[in-house]
Parts: sequence; structure tokens; C-alpha cells
Amino acid sequence: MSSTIVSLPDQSTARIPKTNFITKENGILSWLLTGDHKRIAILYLISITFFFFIGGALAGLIRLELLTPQSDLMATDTYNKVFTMHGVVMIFLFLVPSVPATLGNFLIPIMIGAKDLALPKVNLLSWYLYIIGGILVLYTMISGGVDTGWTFTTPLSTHYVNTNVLSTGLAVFIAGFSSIFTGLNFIVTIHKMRAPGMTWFRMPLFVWAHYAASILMVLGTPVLAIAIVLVALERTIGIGVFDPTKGGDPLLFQHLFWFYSHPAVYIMILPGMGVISEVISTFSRKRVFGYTAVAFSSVAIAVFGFFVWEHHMFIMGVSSYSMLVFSLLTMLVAVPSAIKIFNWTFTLYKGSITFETPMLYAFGFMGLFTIGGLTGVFLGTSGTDIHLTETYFIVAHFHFVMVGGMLMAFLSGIHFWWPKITGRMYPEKISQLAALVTFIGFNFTFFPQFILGVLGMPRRYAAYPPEFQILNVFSTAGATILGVGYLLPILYLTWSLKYGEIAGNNPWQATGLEWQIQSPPLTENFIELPVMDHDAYDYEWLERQKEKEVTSVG
Amino acid sequence: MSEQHAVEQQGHKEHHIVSPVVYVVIFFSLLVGTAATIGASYLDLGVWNPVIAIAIAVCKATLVVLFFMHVRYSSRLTMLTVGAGLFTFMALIGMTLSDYISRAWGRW
Amino acid sequence: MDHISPVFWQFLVKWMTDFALFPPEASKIAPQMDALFFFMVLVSLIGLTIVILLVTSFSILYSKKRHPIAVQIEGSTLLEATWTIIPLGLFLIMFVWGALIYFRVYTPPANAMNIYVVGKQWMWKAEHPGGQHEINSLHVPTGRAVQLTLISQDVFHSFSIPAFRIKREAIPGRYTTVWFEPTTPGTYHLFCTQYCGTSHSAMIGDIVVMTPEDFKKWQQESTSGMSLAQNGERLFSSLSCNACHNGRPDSRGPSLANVYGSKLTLTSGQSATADEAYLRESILNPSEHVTQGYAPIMPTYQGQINEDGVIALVEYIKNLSSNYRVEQTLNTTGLLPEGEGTPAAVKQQPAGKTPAGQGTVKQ
Amino acid sequence: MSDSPAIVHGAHADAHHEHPPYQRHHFETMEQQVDATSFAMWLFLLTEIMFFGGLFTAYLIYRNWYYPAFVAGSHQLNIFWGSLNTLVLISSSFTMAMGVWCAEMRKQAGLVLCLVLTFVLGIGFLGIKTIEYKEKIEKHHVPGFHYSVQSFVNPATDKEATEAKDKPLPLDMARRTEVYFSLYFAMTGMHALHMIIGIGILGFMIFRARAGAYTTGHVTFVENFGLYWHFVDIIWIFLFPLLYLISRYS
Repeated sequence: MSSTIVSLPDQSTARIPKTNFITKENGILSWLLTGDHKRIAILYLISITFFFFIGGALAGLIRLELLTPQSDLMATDTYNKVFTMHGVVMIFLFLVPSVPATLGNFLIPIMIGAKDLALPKVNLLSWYLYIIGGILVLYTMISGGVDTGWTFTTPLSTHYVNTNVLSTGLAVFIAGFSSIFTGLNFIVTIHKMRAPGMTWFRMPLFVWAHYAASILMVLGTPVLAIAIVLVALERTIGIGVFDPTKGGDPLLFQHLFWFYSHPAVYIMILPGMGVISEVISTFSRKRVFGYTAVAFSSVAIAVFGFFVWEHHMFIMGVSSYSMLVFSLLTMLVAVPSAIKIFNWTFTLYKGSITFETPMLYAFGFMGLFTIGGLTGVFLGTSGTDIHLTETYFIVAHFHFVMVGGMLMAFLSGIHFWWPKITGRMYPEKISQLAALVTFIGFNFTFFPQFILGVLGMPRRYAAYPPEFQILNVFSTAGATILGVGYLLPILYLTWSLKYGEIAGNNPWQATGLEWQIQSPPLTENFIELPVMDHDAYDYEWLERQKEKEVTSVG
Repeated sequence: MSEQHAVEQQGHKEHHIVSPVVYVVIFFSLLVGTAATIGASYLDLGVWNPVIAIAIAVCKATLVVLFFMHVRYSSRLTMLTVGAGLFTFMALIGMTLSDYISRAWGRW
Repeated sequence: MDHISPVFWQFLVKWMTDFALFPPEASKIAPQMDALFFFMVLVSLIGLTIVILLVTSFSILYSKKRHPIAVQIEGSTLLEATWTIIPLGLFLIMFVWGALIYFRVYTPPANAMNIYVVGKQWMWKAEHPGGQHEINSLHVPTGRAVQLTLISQDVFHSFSIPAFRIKREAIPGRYTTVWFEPTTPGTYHLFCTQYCGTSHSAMIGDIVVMTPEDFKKWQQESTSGMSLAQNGERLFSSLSCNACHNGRPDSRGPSLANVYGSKLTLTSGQSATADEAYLRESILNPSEHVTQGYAPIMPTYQGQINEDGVIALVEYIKNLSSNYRVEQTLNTTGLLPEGEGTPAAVKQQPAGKTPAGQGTVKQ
Repeated sequence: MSDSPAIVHGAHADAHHEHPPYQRHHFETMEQQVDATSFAMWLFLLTEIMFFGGLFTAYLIYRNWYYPAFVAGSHQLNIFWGSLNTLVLISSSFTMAMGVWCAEMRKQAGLVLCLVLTFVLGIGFLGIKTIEYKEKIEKHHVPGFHYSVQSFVNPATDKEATEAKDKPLPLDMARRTEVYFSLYFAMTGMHALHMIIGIGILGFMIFRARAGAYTTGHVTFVENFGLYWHFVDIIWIFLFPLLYLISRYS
């Protein structure tokens, strides 16, 4: 019995299907004016990869600067600009659109048996908005940067810095609308475009997760938009909504900002959770343990996610009574994540597990996200939050969730669906190595930061007391390994575009509708409108399907 | 497993055309509402002034939503959407105010 | 290699000597907070171990080699309920425990020694009631509850002492408080942990915890000769506050003697406790803090005194127990302004006259 | 959920039966397309609710904090212009609703007339708003560097304040009127921006309606624009009492 589920067609005869969404039309304009969700997904994939490497380079600069206690590599204001740009690029231009705009865009219509998203033009518009936001961020970077931190804290951002707050604000505003339109498109598509028989509880959990994340995008992002508009108005004409000298309350900005930016964390992580559900099910050949619980936990996270934002402000002088409410709700929102982790774990139980790269990344996700989630409880608990907030503990926590969680899930998903998107396999051995390197590098980079945080090292410090150096050196050393871990995939994935093995329709023997069609898919996805007559993750159905094929061919 | 789900299908939903009479009635109700708001603001009703102003505005908005925007004749999904919007709107206002109102209760 | 290894060696020695994994516990609240912290670490470790053990054992037991055919399992309500309820219970314990500590950290005891701290870009200024000013350092005695009343003059700052496990943001326009009781003498880090602009990372300082005797000695050595309240008294007369708030039967403003801590009824009918925040607000935004029975004639002093000045005034009013000296200053200076008590009287005074240029905004 | 896509029975994509020309290729039926686009419009309005939600939150907080300043600021607004604008906007909402009806009944002339009327009323609204803004600019009531509290500390010098029999505000409270006007300009400005966008789309629609684009049975665009226009109307229905009608009795 082999230890892999990969079943590829005979390489000597197999060919990439002649007509597919990539070869359908040629020329740059056929890409830039496309309405095809798959092509837009590719456009997104290229652009977010570009911004990921910009953000990553900035992260490298940060880690280099922190190698020594003094601010010697760059001046403090340069450092401030670097971490601000790192935050803005990574959050608004990478993490928020990462899985939804690439994998979600590509897969949601196929998974629910539709030909395209409900609003293809809006989908393209949202990519253009993203690009405009990205260009504005690049412009900011070139024309002197911005040093407010990605949180735009007033009155610092309105009155006390003279860097490019406006262009950054505009960039975030526009990128925000890109994300609103993506979310809106997903919700409409999931509601209105499902194939016959594709009931809510037959949808893959990937779709459920995106549905939950889309709700957050649609309802949360506009509040960020108005907060940014008010900051811009305050900076330009000097209105007094957040300005304490005019009677405004700077805490109100925090309320509005975190009303979006806390749910934004779930916007980032929920699609990743969707990926993990698919991957774990496929590589253990088993239906996800407690499908309904996992589906509803996504929705629960989305709903509760709106009621916990004040835990970012516990020490900022909010009322203690409202702290109690928000802290309690924070504890409640931690539970659905715990449910998910245990349900994934028990999906493995009595499965038939193989360890291809997507599964390795998924294992990485489970470990790191568990740590990230549990340390989140430290911060949601009001007492310990006092000591740990605004230190490297926070930095480590959200990097465990965002990088350890989301990025692992993203890479897992990219590897998992790479054969579907390109029609070719990635090289297995080196990608397993990359997964391992990423995991090790990640822990080296961010685990020391927990200890630094407990010791009290504040975040956003260009210089720090010398006794923190050893841990910072560890962290920077880890970041180098992590950097290699991220460079490897882009190299071998690009290589595989030409030299990878032909994947065939369903290399993983997975059950989703996307695996029943050719890879890369046709522009219309399906030749015949599919009729869903089985549940998601029904591996017995898949077996029957294969037998049928064999008998019909025989 | 659940075949009834698969078959579940709404009948061909007739696109409801609202008669202009309804529009005219609503239009005049809105005008009356506007007059009522202005009138009420000139009466000293203490704390009830803003309450009445908001109440009238809510009534007017409801009329617009139900008739001009056809929600009365729309699917449950549309109503659910409107409801979700109001819910989140109230969450934003209510939860933010929970901080502002209770700040006065204690010295912290 | 030759020239690298000494450097490396140097680093190694430094790291070995300077290396810490856990901050010192130097305040009364620190062990309490650490108890909760270690409880949470324990719970997290157990949780993580369970997940890792399950994942690895399942991966080994049910790998494709050993277990070629997967058994389809729908789910288990009992199991799912277990891992819903147990984490929820644990999280609720943490919530209650944490809230208790939170309230303890932010509720100063009545007899605490009060020190004012003003944050500004990019330094901390501490003002002791005895008139000692400190920049980027804070001297406190052991065994005594110390309350900090924090305010920021510009942007958000955050006053963090890791060794005490306390942290509080200094907000522009509003007092916030935090308190601690140092237990171990020594020098500890003070950080600004809220990002506040270019030199954020330079907004650091030392917390010097001394034995009560040493602290007394330090207080005597470093006093500027004038206590904070005395400074406030100067301002009180130079800003002509005494013209109205002098306790005379015909005075236009209420007497301020013993007003601190008392319950006031305002013209709006609401009642308010005259704490530091109230005193500050009624100096800067007087019209909303008019005591019942008085006319709203007090001008606002916003823009005329900075936060240091307000602090001095607040401290003065806090300690004012009789109007005797107020009337004295009134008689000697004869600064009885006519008209509306406009700040004209202040402007006539050269700024240098106020002690050490403190309090009033530089013209 | 009972909104599973209503797809013709048999569910076989008999893609070759007759489609109306405006049906996009990725929809199975026309009804699915109409449902989807109108649902999308509603979701977009949801984001608009939240967009204004931030402003309403700020308004509520500061109105409670600085009530006298909000009263005095509100008295500066011209209730005649405000009421007229409400009338104009409600009328434009009515004409828009009639426009949708005309489109549904395939009355091209009626549709064009209704859209033109809506367009004119929209322009009228913005015109009146301009008059009001101009007055505020002249009186230095635009927040920022040139803001003046003269009308509030010394209401006798001010026409509106005298008419409303305002008492002088103490300086500290008078300065808080700047918060009121900040919100006034932010809220009405955002509203006006939505009007401008709407009027732009209206212009485009009139152009298309004259060519008979919406009177062949495919009214989704007109309907969805109607939703947007009514939403903008609803925002104003709230803004008007909140900004103009604070304590007019005094």
C-alpha cells in the first residue's frame, strides 16, 4: 500500500486540456478586461504575491534593525515608517484579500456549481480597486512613507505627524471597498447561484467559511471607511470629531476603527479555516467530523466577532463595566475556534491519512493556530491584558494567528489547488521541505517574542534595553529561515508551471465539485450544469463514481 | 440524504408591480410626517422631543423601505438583509454607547 | 574566524549574564497577576499537548499504510459538547479571575499617595505633591500604595512598568489612574508602550523603588522648595481665581475649601463627586460644572494653562481646608479684578513671574 | 433557508432555449439574474447603513455631551431651507418610484419624464444645500482654522440666534459648537456626495431611457438605482430632525 493518494494520469499520454480558461483568449487585454472569476483570481494571486514580498522585505528590515539594541541600521522615524508600511501592506493588501480573493474567487463558483460569480464586472472592479489601493501605498512608500502605525491612532495621525497619512488613508479606503465588493459578490453568489441539489448543508466548509467572512467584510469595512474619512477631514480642514482640544473624543476613533479591525482578524482567518477543512478531509479520506458544528462555528465567529472589539482598548480608559461585557464576549468567541480545532483533530480519527504538502501545512496551521488562539485568551482576559498588551506578546500572538494560521492555510490551499488552477503538480519533495522550513523558521521567529512580551518589551520600538537582545537575535535568525521558507514555494511553483507533472482532473481523489471537472477548468467551469445528489465530503460517492467510470469504459 | 431539500423550490415568483395609488398615498404620508416632525419640534416635550423626532423618522423610513423600496412585496431574504443591517447598526451604536454611558458610573 | 570569535564570545558572555525569561515581581499585584498568568499558561500547555498528542497519535495510527480504508464518522454530539463546555468553563474562570485583577489594578485605595504624571512627546514628567519634578524617572517608596494620575498633553501614551505588571494609557484631555504598591527596592524599566511618534522608543525611563527612609531622604534632597500645592496657590491668585472663590459670603463663586471629595449638586440637577477629574473639567469647561446656586460666569481656562498648571491647581484645591489664606492673598495683592474676571489680569503678568515658568501657557 | 436558486426543473442546462438579450451568460434564468442583482444592491445598501452608522454613533455621543452647543448650532440652520429640501427629496423619491413603475409598465415617455424630474429635484436639493453651505462659510461656521464662535457667545450680533432667542453660551460650550458643525458638515457632506453620485447615474439613465433601454421588460437597473435613491432619501429623513430640529421651541 503506497503512502500517497496522488493518482496522476499516465504522464506519457496525458496532456493539459487544449481549451481551458487560460488558453481561451490571448493577449494582455483579455486578462485585464476579463469577467472570468478564475482569471481574476490569477490576477489577484500575482498582485498579492507581489505585495507579500514587499511586506516581507519590510519585515526583514524590521528584524535586521532589531538585531541590535540601538537604532543603528536606520533612524527611528525610518523604522516607524517601515513597520507602518509593513502593517498596511500585509493587512490590507495581503491578508485581507489573500485566500478570499484568490482561492475563494477561483473556487466558490465551482464548488457550488455555478458558471461564475454573480457579478463578474464587480469582481473585476474590486481587483482594480485593489490595484489602485496598492499603487497608492507604493506611492506613499516612494514619496516619504507614513509613520502612524497601521492603526492610524488619533490624534497622532490627525495632528502630530506630517507624513503621507492622506494617501495611505485613501489607499486603505479604496482597498476596503475592494474587499466590500468581494464579500458582497460572494454572499450573492452563495445565496443565488447554487446548483440544483446544492443545499446549504451540502456546501463544502470552505464556502461556509467564506460566507461568514463575507458578512464581516460587508458590514465591518464601511465603518473603517468612515473612520478614515473623518481622520482625513480632521487632517485637512480641521473638523473636531476626534480632536480632544475641540471637544472630540479620541477614543471614539478607536471604537470605530476596531469595530472593523477586530472583525478584520476573522476576515483574515476564517477563509484559512475553510482551506484547512478541505485539506484535512481530503488527506484523511474522511468527512469532516461534525460538519454542522464546523459550519455553524464559522457563522458564530462572524456574529460574535462584531461584539468584542473593545478588548483592544482595555487599558485606554474605557469604562470598566463595558470592559466586563466585552471581555466576557471575547471568551465566548474563543470557543468556536476551539470547536474547530478539535473537530479537525477528530477528522483524523480512523481516517486514512497521507502526508502531502498541503496536509503538512495544515498540521502546521493547527499547531500554530492553537498557540495563537490560546494566547489570544491571555489578552482577552482583562487582568493579564494589562501586563501583556502593547508588548511583543501581542506581536507574537497575532503573528501566530495571521502568519502561523492564515499564511500556513494560504500556502496549504495554494499547494492543494495548484493542480486545479494550473493543471500541473508542484514538486512534492521540495515543497515538503519548504513546509518544514517554514514551520521551523516561524517558531524560531515568533516564539521568542512571547517571552520578550512577558518581559515587557514594548512593540514598535526601534531601540530597546540590551537585556532583550538575545531573544531578538533568535527572532531575527528565525526570520531568515522563514524567508527561505517563503522564497522556496515561489521558485518551485513557477518552475512547475512548465515542468510540473500533468495533474489530471482529480489528483487528490477529492470529492468537491471542483475536482470533477478538467484542470485547468473551462471558462464556463462545467460542460453540463451539475446536480448535487450527495453530501460534501462523500468519499463513498466518489468510489461509486469511479466504479461507474471503470464499468462504462470497460 | 435529504431529497426534500433538493426538490424544495419556490413557485415562479410573480414580480409584484406596486400601483401608483400606493405611491401617492405614501408620498402624502411622508409629507404629513415631515410636517409632524417640524411641528413637534416647536413643542416643549422635554425628553420626549428627540424620541418623537426619531419615532416619526423611523415611521417615514419604514414607509419608504416597505413601499418605495418594495420590501413589503419582497422575499424573506431581502427582509433578512434589512434586518441584518439594522442589527449590526444597533450593535455598533449600542455597544459603543455601553462604554460612554457606563463611564459616568465609576471613576475608573 | 580569528576576528569573529572574540565578538561572538563577547555576545555570549553578555547574553549569559543579561538573560532573563521572566520579569521581576516588584509590586504587590505582580504575584497575583502572575498566578493567573501561570494558570493560563498551564491550561494552554495542557490544551496544546492534547491537540498535539491527538494529532500525532492519529497520524501514526491511522496513516494510510496502517489504516488503508477510512471509516466514515458523522460526528459525535457528546464529544463536541465536551470540547465546547470544558473550554468555555475554563475561559469563564479566566474571565472572572482576570476581571478581579483588572478592578484591583485600576481602583486605587483611598489612602494612596498621589503622583501626577504628564506624558508628552517624548517624555514622562512626574510631579510629586511635595514639589519634586522628575523627567523620565519616578521615585517611589516600598510598602506604600502609590496612585498615578495620568494625562497626556498631545497624543496617546501608555505608562508601563513591567516589573509591577501595570500599564495605563495617558489620554489627551482626561485623567486616568492606576496604582501599585512596590515591594522590592531596585531600578525597573518604565516604557511608553503606546506608539506615539518618532521617538516613541526613547520615551523610556527608570522606576526607582527605595526603602521609605531612602525615599524620605530623596524627597528632601530633590524638592524645588515649593510644593505642588504652593505652586497651585500662586497660580490660583495670579489667574485671579481668588477673586470669586474666596469663601466670602458675597463671593460669586463657591468656596473651594474642603470641596475635594464632596458630593456637589449642579445647576443641571445632577450630582457629582469632586475628584481630580471633576476639578480639572470644571477649570477647563466650567459651564457644565456650575454648582447649584451660582451663576455660570466662570470663564474657561482652556488655552491659558497647560496640564502642569491644571495639576498644580487641582493639587492646591485638593489640599485647601480653609479660606483663610485665600483671603490673605486677596488682601495683600489687591488683585480684585473688575468686570467679568477676564483673563486680562493674567496677561498683564509677565510669564516669568509664575514660578519656573510653570503652569501658564507660554504667550 | 428557502432561497435555493429557483432553477428550472430537470436542471439540465438546456442552454439553447431562448434567452432575452440582457440575460448574462452565467445565469441560468432571468429570474435568478434579477434576484441576484437586487440582492446585491441590498447588500450594498447594508454597507451604506454601516458607513453612516459611524457618523450617527458620533452624533449620539456628542449630542449627549454638548447638548447646549448642539441646540445653538442647530438654531443656526435655516428651517425653511431644511424643510424645503426635505420636501424636494421626498418628491424626488416619489418621482423615482413612479419612474420604476413606468419602466415596469413599459411607458417610455413616462419613465423619461420621471427620471428628468428626479434629476431636476436632485439638482434642486444640491442647490439649496449650496445656499446653506454658503451662508455657513460666510458666518465662519465651517470647522477648522477660521471657525468663529461669535454667534454663540454673543447671539445678539447674529440674526438666526436672535430669532431663536438664544441665550449667550459660555465660551467653553460655545467652542463645542464646532463639534456640532463638524458633524453637520460630515453628515450632510457625505449625504450630498451620495446625491452627486446618484445624479450622475441618473443622467446616464435618462440618456439610456430615451433610447428605450429600460422599457423592454428588463427593469433591474432602474429598480436598483431606485433602491439607492430611496436609501439616500431615508438618510436625509433622519438627518433633518437630528440636525435641524433640536429644541426649536425654546
